[in-house]
Amino acid sequence: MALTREQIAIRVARELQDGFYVNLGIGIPTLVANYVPEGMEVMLQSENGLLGMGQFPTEDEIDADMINAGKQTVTTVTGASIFSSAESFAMIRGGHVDLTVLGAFEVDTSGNIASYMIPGKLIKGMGGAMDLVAGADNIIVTMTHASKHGESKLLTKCSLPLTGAGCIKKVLTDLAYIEIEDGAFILKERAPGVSVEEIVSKTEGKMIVPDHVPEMVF
Amino acid sequence: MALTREQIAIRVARELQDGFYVNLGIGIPTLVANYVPEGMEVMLQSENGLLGMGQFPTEDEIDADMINAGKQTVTTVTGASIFSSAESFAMIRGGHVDLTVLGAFEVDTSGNIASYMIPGKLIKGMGGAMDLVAGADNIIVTMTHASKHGESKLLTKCSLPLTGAGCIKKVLTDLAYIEIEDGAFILKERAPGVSVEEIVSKTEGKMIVPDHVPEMVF
Amino acid sequence: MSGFNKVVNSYDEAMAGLEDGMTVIAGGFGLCGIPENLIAQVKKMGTKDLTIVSNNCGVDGFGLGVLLEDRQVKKMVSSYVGENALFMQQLLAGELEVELTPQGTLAEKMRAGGAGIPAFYTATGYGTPVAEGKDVRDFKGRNYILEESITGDFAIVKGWKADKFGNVIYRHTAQNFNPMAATAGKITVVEVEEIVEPGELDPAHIHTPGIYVDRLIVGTFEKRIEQRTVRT
Amino acid sequence: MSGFNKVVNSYDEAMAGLEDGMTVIAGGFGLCGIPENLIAQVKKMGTKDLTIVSNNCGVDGFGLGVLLEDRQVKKMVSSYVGENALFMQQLLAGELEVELTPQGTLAEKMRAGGAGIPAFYTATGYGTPVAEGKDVRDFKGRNYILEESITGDFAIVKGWKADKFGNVIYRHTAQNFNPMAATAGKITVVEVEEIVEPGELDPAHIHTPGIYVDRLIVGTFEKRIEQRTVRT
Repeated sequence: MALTREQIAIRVARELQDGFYVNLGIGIPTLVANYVPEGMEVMLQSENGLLGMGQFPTEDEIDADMINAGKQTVTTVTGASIFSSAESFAMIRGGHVDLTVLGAFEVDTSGNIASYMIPGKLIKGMGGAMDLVAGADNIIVTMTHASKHGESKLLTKCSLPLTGAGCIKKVLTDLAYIEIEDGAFILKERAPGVSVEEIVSKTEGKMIVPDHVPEMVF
Repeated sequence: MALTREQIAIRVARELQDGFYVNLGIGIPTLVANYVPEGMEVMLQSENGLLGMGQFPTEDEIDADMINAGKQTVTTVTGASIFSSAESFAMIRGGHVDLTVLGAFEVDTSGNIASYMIPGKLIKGMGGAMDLVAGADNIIVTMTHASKHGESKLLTKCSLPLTGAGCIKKVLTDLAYIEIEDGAFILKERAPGVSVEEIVSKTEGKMIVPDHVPEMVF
Repeated sequence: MSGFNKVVNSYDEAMAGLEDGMTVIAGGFGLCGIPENLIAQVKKMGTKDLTIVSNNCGVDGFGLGVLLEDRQVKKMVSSYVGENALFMQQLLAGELEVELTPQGTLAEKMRAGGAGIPAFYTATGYGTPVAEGKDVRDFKGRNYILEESITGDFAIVKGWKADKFGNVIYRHTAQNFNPMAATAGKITVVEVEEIVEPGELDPAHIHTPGIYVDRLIVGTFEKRIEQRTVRT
Repeated sequence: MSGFNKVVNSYDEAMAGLEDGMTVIAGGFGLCGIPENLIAQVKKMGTKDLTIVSNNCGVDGFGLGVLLEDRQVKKMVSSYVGENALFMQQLLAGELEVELTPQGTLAEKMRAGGAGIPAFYTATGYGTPVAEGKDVRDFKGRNYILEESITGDFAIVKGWKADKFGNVIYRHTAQNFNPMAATAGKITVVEVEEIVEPGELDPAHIHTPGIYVDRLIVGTFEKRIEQRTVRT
């Protein structure tokens, strides 16, 4: 069975470590905050200028001046700090964020990522995504393995305009956890009940399959 | 008579305007603060990170954490702000300071200035002087017109290593107020009782002498 | 009050001197911390052919979006412009140019503009459409692209409190792009919720020192919320 | 206490991992806001061949000056080193290298190092000895030189107060180079006068967010004054 959105978030959360500063993109990545393991603390960085993002406010707490990078109203946790966009991206570009999780349309075996623009469709802009992928050492891309029409999103070469070149090493799809190394996808784990054959058949780029590919356990 | 240190400071102070943010170098420039005209307010920028430097503290007010760029203990004026060295030089380099006053060993007709190093003697460093001369539009250099041995400090080409290239337009010496334009010194004012001939004879670089060179009045 | 008093008493005065074809840098992220009344004043003035530098372009009918209604904007420099139907319509009709700029690069371009840094290298955008036509250089084995700084004829900024000398503090995440915008305008105009006497703000807590501020005005703000999310 | 607790309990622990030949970036201007106890710890450790990046090199017998006594410093990157007889002696004897760097360029190099900017252009130093061997480029009719950023194996920083998560505030002009130094160390060590609980510092007033800080220690400080000037 393909992973649910929640299972993707749970699996990503296993990459967290106590004391990590983490930037979570919009969509599934945001859900990761719900699955921080017991006894572990992480601090969420929001690129509009907030380190220590808390949960959504109650009706009474809502404040137009307190939002996250998704423009949602939020709160702060104890020990938070608030700063300018320049300072926020100094943190990001300078490699100070321990883990970045974000979505994508495509990744390829060179570690390229395309996530912000589909030519001919609406052009909305890259926001902070280009800075995030260029600045972080430790990035997990979350995405569906293939489109609804079965077209692979794990490619030899991205077909869409890139968000970043050569910066992705870890991809979690609804079917598998994959690392990118020396120009190939390495199949590290598979979703429960999903066969290696299915994953390989839905992967257009070169994939290396180790002898044993463990099933994820939830 | 050559101007005294105080007269040099008084003459420089005439270039002040109400609401000017001013950076005063060490030595004679510092004295300018004593001659701000009545009814006019200026705010002093100290490049170690202080906008709104006040007078020296009383014995009771002395605070090791409150110093100026000359490492002297100081106070702040009402409405001051304190910030990092990066922010301070963002102000300076970005041209936000209205007037900079600093000393020099030599200036030349190309607007070059040498002020930080005499080869073969002790090398102390340029501190913030290179940033100040490169960042400011409006700089007044204060210096003696010639050395004790009579050697001119207003040259065709600076002989000492430069602090900045092509950035000086106004020079006040103990003998004259001079502007630099199109590769020449323009004699604008002379010290009381000092003849044009004396000034010209002590100026090695090309000097243009207008028909009328007013005497400074103190 | 001395020559450091930056307070003006009308929005007409605040934006006096704005002319067709000028570049305006605006603070704000989404609808948070935007100079709403200064934007409204630009709409009222009807100034045309503006280049607007701002992370976003507001929404239909609010924030910078209102400047699209009478086609006052020639070009937007932004990182994300997806919240605005009129924007897309004018873009696709070729009536509007857009220069998409990564958010961090945009923030740094404004800061550099104010700080006298004409250009800087960044890894952001290397190998992407953003790099087209830009210098590439290797530092310590990695490729970076050269990005030039931005300055504006005007900067329009939303603060929380300021003293009369123009020392400004921002509230919560309404800070965002405002401090950098404030440094990068030939004329920097700040609107705030409250103006206090000099000395009331702690010198160590000032986000934007008064040296960057030319005009200061107090306004009232709608502060529209773009994504109202609550927990129960 | 969570994984964000940065507090260490000894100066040995604070500087653990410092090795011969490393680069250390230090905050401070003159003797103001210098990490006196962290410097003393480096002296105690006897680490050699250090490259020290700091605006100044202390004075004879205090601040970074103490590291000269046992010849621990191979190279200084500073803007002004004039307060130190031992420094001059070692420099003239060829026992010490110095890379004189304009003060604003030095501050910006540290900031850039911490911010992932490998290099930037500045007009500062163009046409002077500082420009030797550096790229020159014209932007809008003016010449600028290319300056590369600085990062250190360690950054040693003096704060005023910090919470246990490493959120730091500085006191008065003891701020100076400290915030930039804090961003530019692979390991950033901050010593402060007081450690408080998280939540006690206003999130909007934090000068150095905890993300930059690896180790935090509370110390007592002599705070020697270099130029004691008073009015009567």
